[in-house]
Amino acid sequence: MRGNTVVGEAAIRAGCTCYFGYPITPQNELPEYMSRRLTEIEDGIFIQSESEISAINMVLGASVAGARVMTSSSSPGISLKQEGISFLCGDELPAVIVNMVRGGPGLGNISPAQSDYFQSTRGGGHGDYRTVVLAPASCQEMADLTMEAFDISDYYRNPVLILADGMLGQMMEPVTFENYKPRELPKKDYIIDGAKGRPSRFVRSLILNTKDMEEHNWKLMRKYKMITKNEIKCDEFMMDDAKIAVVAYGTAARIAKGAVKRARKEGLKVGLIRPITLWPYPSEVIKKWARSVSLFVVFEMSAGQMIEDVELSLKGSSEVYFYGRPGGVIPTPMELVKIISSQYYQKGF
Amino acid sequence: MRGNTVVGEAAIRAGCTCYFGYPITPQNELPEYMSRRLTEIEDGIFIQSESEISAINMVLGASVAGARVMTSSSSPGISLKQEGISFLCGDELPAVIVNMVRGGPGLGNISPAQSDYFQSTRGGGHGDYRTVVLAPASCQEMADLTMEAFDISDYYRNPVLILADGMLGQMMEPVTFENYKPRELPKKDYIIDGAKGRPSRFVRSLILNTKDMEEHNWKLMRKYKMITKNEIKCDEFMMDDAKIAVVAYGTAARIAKGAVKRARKEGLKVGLIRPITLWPYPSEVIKKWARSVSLFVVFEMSAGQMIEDVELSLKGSSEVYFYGRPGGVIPTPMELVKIISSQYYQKGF
Amino acid sequence: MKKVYSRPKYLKKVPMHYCPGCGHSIVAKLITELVEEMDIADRTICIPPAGCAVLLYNYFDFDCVESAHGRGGAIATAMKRVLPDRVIFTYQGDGDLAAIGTAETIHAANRGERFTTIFINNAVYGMTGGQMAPTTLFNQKTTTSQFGREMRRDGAPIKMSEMLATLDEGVAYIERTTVIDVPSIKKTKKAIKKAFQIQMDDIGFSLVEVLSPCPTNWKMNPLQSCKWIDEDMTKVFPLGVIKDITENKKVKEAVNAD
Amino acid sequence: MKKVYSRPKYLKKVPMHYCPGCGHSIVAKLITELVEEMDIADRTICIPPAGCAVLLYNYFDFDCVESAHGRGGAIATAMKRVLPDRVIFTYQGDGDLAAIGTAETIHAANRGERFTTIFINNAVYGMTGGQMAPTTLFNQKTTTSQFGREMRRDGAPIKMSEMLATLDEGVAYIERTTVIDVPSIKKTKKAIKKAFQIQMDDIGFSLVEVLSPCPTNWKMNPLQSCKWIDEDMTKVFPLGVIKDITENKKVKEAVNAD
Amino acid sequence: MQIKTIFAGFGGQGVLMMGYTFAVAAMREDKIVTYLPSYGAEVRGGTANCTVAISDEEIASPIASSPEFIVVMNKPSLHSFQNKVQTGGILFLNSTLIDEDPSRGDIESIAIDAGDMAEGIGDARTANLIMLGAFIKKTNLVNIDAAIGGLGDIFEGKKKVIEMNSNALTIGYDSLK
Amino acid sequence: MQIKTIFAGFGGQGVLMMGYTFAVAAMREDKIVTYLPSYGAEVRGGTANCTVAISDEEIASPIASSPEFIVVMNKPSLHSFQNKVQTGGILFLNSTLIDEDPSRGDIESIAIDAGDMAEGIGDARTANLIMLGAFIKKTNLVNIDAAIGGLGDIFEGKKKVIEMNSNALTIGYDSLK
Amino acid sequence: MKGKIEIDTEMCKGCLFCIEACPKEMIIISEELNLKGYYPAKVNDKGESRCNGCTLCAVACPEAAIEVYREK
Amino acid sequence: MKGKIEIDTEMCKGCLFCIEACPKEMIIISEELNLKGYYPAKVNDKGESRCNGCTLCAVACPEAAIEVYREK
Ligand SMILES: Cc1ncc(C[n+]2csc(CCOP(=O)(O)OP(=O)(O)O)c2C)c(N)n1
Ligand SMILES: Cc1ncc(C[n+]2csc(CCOP(=O)(O)OP(=O)(O)O)c2C)c(N)n1
Ligand code: SF4
Ligand code: SF4
Ligand code: SF4
Ligand code: SF4
Ligand code: SF4
Ligand code: SF4
Ligand SMILES: [Mg+2]
Ligand SMILES: [Mg+2]
Repeated sequence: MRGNTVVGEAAIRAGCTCYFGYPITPQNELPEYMSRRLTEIEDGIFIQSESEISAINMVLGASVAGARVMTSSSSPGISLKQEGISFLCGDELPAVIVNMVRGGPGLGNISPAQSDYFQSTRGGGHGDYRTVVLAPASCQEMADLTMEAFDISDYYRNPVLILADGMLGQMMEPVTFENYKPRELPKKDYIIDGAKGRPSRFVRSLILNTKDMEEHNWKLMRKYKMITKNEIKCDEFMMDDAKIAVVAYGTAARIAKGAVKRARKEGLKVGLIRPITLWPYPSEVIKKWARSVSLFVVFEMSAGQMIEDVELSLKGSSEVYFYGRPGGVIPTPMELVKIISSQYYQKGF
Repeated sequence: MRGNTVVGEAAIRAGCTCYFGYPITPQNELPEYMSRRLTEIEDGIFIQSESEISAINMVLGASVAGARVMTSSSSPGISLKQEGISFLCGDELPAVIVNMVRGGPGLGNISPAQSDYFQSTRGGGHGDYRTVVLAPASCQEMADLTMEAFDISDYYRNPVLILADGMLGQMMEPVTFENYKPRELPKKDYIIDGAKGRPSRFVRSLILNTKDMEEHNWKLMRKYKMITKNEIKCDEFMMDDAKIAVVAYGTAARIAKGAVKRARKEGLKVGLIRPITLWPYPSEVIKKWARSVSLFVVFEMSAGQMIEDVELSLKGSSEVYFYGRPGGVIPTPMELVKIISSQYYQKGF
Repeated sequence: MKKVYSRPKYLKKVPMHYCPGCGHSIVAKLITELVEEMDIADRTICIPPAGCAVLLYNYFDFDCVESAHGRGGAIATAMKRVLPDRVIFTYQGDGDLAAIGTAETIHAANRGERFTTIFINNAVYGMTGGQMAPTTLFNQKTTTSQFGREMRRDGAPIKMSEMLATLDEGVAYIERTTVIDVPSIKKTKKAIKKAFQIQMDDIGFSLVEVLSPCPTNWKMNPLQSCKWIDEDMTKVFPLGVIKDITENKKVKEAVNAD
Repeated sequence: MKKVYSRPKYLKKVPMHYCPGCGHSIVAKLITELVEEMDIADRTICIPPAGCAVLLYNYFDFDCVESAHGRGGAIATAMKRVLPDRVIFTYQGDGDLAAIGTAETIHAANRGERFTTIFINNAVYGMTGGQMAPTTLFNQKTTTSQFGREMRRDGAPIKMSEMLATLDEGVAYIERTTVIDVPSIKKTKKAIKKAFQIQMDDIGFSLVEVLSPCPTNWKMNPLQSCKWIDEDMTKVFPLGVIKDITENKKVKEAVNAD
Repeated sequence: MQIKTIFAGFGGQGVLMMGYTFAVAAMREDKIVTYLPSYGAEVRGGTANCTVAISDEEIASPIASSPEFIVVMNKPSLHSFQNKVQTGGILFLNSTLIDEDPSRGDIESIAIDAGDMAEGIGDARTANLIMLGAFIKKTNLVNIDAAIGGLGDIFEGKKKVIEMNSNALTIGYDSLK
Repeated sequence: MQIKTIFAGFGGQGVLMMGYTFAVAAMREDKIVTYLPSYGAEVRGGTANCTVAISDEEIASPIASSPEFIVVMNKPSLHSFQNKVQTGGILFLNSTLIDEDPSRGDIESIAIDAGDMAEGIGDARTANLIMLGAFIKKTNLVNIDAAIGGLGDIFEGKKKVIEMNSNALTIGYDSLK
Repeated sequence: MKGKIEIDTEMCKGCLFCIEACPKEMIIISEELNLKGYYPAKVNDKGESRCNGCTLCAVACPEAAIEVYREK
Repeated sequence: MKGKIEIDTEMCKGCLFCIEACPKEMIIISEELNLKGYYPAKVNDKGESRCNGCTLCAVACPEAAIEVYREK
């Protein structure tokens, strides 16, 4: 199965019954898969919406009605969903949103890129809100994280973003769906399904009284703090004696891993820190290694976005070097090895 | 004149001939003013578009045709413009975009807020891009910065965002439009107006070849570096002997200034750093004061966004304290004075 | 004496924020009357718009979900598909439905989604202070058409109902009414009832357009507003049934069959 | 011997990326023929869509501006207002125009913007690999309607041209043509010429809808595709003039007057 | 010197116009002024209010958490705002609609029968400027002529309105000794 | 051990299917496999290619900057890809459409007349699997039976297609000794 | 048939719709402002009650401020 | 009237439209693939040329791959 299809199948197995989306490369196999697969599911609902804006609002509708729901798109389409994502956060509604990032800005191209990091982690929409951002680096992780995304989303009543790219979406690797351990989730006592046997209620994000609005915002912040406490995921590879740590996620992390292995073969003490959650960011992990690592090489398929989170984690306690390739270029492990070793010798390790 | 009207009049005086927008509180006086004022201008064009998305694409059309053009909205409407803003940046087209920020997320409320800072400075759209972000704190600055925004935008061929809020938009203060010194600007040799007497050309952001796309991205980055070098604006107030520096912009900075004055009356050595450009951020100014200032109190009408830029500027070289009020609450100078003085004594200054 | 008219059961006992004589208040009242009469309060869901009616959930004593400006059609689509046996309606202004929500409205209607849309046409953006709406009449002055709407700059008042009626079988029922006097109020109520019935009978998309006074932004008093609707607005937006496929024999039979 | 047909002057001498038999190529060729014949290359501006035609600027030797998916109508509106004496046209697919761009299209048309839209209806999302389009026929199989489009799930094929024709005087001319053989190609050319003329005469919005083969996504060979248009597609989307206000006497006189 | 005043009432009483007229008058006297209407615009009904600050130097915040003066035109406004005014400040109330006294003893309160006086001159809607006239007389923050002159700018050309309103200002001004 | 192969040709030659069949075969042999088609999808025409990596351990990057093997089905692909293959690697070319030899001396090159052989068995479209059969014989990366077995998974139910393709695989396999 | 109405004057916004609707001219506008600042409608208590409980006023009232009673 | 056509075989994508359009059956499909991998159209050079330069083939050709010549 290709990455895109893996995400679809994982969603279905996690109990997703609704998909709404609008075609865009490089993620079309996902809606195409869902369009077929959801006809096989009882209560399965698939709509190819008239736009991404419509899709994200359908997501809101299905979510508030109590269904597990997913949408997916790629960069320009995700930009169009920003208002809706802000509403989902304001309304505290769960949803899983997949972004198969492509080269930008504008129409850009359809090659793998990581230049929507800011948009994803800082909220491209308006207001103080956060979405959980998961960055898989393999088909297996696409499966695992997609399934977990639904649970995280339901548990905290907050949208979860899955950030990948065309390479992960197109790639085929063996996958099992058996890793999923469903969480215990609170009852959905907020959903809007008609006031049968209970008082009427409503869901809204408009709060005219500024004091109440402020309290709502602080409530969200408390929730985000809780998520930060509980949900951080990060992978460490060959870090124990590392003098240089490469920090990379997703596709870039795969490449970085290859580079680290080769560099190790050349005797360089290099390791890899791979954030799996981009928000909440594994700042503590980064900070922890500042004691033994002398240089953090941030490697992104962008002009430099995650580097801010690395610097915010380190607060000057270690040096940071950036290597990035924006615009859809897929760097090779070898070019990264070159960067690493030149830094390695320059610093005189 | 109210702030909103000041922006409109300033735009007209700076040679803006096109306005496209969709109503949203608290900025309606601006389109309303433009709808009348642009009928008085030769070639004046006003369209109330069918949506914010349409508006931002009309902006693109007018800009690529060579006109000075403006749009305005407030938080949810600005979220809808993110795809278009990404296109403007990718196409390298000038435009002035006004965001009268309101409380969020979602529908939120119409009170003054500063919670769109991330969206504005990190790019809420997709891809590696930046918009210049100007944050006026008075009607006079609304006039001055609006006029300058057009020049900056044309000079660098990049959209400029004016970030204010309902308070600044509703407020009336005496204003002069005489401060404006037009810059010398390069000829618009990129515009699309028919291939008369020249080879045909086109404007686009789609670059399928990833190497070319990468080069386009690096070109943008070089431009952004130039903007960072040339365009940073920051106001410093009573900083000379300050032990505590309040960092605040826009409406919050006005309040902070009041607070600083009062605190000074109580003998506290407090100053104010007021970034006027939020991107590029006046990091050097902040860093410069780290030597003499022991605590930076970041004060925002949000749950904490600009604080990241302060921390990125300081890189651990000084302590940072955050005080924020999200959701449209307008804090009073007195409450900030309390925060300042409690910090002041706690730190034993 | 017996009480023969009392405040509708599902209209919460709080003052509404609408201006005096606002058509929104009348329609809100009608809807709660209907929900009571049809005994569907426990399965009715309203999706209020961004617009003057944004706070409807404060008045309706049944479930409501806020929508982003113009997106009611998309939200209702998904809700109704997830909850096919609920009575779901969007409540939308002319800015909401005919400007920013154009695509959502047309495509939901075209898919024949089984929800109802109550479309309040007051020829103006009420909530934001009286800007030109897609339905503003020619020469009508608004804050963004200060010398009156003109074809060349602003285009023509859009007849959404007529446009929607051109869509295929998905669109079952469209009627335009008003609320300027007791007979027209009663007609409106009947139309909304029919629209609800049509979704309950699983026939298709239904919409009732209500020409509705906005005295504040029209700068008229309430009675003048009603007169203006009667004399000017109905010329451009004629009242009556615009589409009704239940008049079609086959549908009639199918409906009567169950 | 004299050359009686050569590659059009404003069609750059590069191979187009379209699939064999794609209608986009034919229309691109026709447009360049017209631009040459009407001698307007120095004032023509094309706004290509996101869609298979996204690269049109590589083929047209006159000015072009890329658009975000669906937003051609908004971009053209502003460009034409800024540059009223240029000949401006959007070139849009069915996904671009009838799905994501629904609102932009309808409102530009309703304002009577003086540009032309070439609407390539191939009943499918070509560029993204053959998903269902708003114009996909009932029972037509696409990658997102793998068992065929059905009313209940997907709605009906939308007739945008007919819908746009209901708009007021802003919409001057709408014709539906195809490019499946030489006579139909010639008719299409004539229609586009008329549309351009109408904007040059400042009459209103003009649109030519072209039923266009997409052999790749229809999984047919080019000739089969033409046959399918002829036999199936034109049943749902009948060819011919859908609206033409220049037939209206008053407009005719006004136009002839200058 | 920096003085802040809140003007409050219900929509339709012209409280924004009252504050605005005052702000314009102050500007005519070359004071630094901020005028800040409240944010009711996106929802109908309820109360309306605005804050005017006048000063000789830059005004930090146009918001008044404890203004020197408050002018209230109806009862709900009295209740919402009376606690805000500074100790030693002055509360102006429209006694036509307010039959209560403020519940605080540390402030001065001045009752003007503006509604009735307005009816007296034949236009109930001028109560706002009658109130403002009295306010100006008492506070002496601006010259009454500056206020009257300002009306010309505000209602440019509308002679009758200007006349009616300047009349109202004068009557209010003269109503206090 | 980690081996990467690029399969390239023009759209319609079934190069993606060729790579996919190979990948499925490798998976059936419990290898770790990545299959990565190229990103041509949003624009029509031009060349198509895919990369298959097979390994005993986790595969870092599914992209091949210098693959061990390259299979090219037409001339433009030969030109684009021949420089990528590793020194000592093997280039497989469809000699029916490629009348050139690779310009490099440091690699082995194997010509298979796949197009003609396919015409020979009556379906020009099977050139891809004929090529794959030969590729498998030469490289011995997977067992030919795994590849044939995999066809069953790929074309589930479509008996005739399976038969035709397994026939093609065998013919290709047997064409090299 | 005899009727009676009750108007909730604090709910009333003085739109005059009820007055327009009543065939018996049983409703007039009050001279006292209500708390919200409107002149509310009130029953015309001068002279004999002609109200027949037809509910027209209540149907017309946007605020649902009128309740109607009728003798059976 | 006599005519002649020239087909740019590298531009041609083998859609067959010209063949369908030609009333004189003057165009056939080639057996040689072109560089892009299509079997392009070519002039039927067997027998006498019946081409009359009517341009129908060229009008039908999506790739503008055909040029037509005619004796006046
Ligand atoms: C995305 C977005 N744009 C704009 C607004 C501001 N806004 C709120 S309601 C409204 C329109 C109100 O007009 P209408 O839909 O006709 O409703 P009415 O108030 O007249 O009943 C607008 C533009 C918003 N809330 N969100
Ligand atoms: C915002 C956005 N959404 C989606 C896409 C992906 N996309 C590109 S073209 C297209 C539609 C193509 O279909 P159509 O408009 O019918 O044109 P065709 O290719 O059939 O000519 C889509 C969905 C995009 N580029 N931008
Ligand atoms: S502004 Fe108009 S629509 Fe809104 S509440 Fe007032 S009268 Fe009603
Ligand atoms: S996919 Fe269809 S529309 Fe696109 S180029 Fe190919 S044939 Fe033409
Ligand atoms: S019930 Fe009828 S008669 Fe009585 S007051 Fe109302 S409208 Fe008049
Ligand atoms: S109709 Fe209702 S709100 Fe209007 S005046 Fe009569 S009682 Fe008051
Ligand atoms: S010009 Fe006419 S006769 Fe000659 S090849 Fe073309 S179509 Fe045939
Ligand atoms: S019409 Fe053109 S592209 Fe098609 S086969 Fe003939 S020459 Fe080739
Ligand atoms: Mg309205
Ligand atoms: Mg299409």
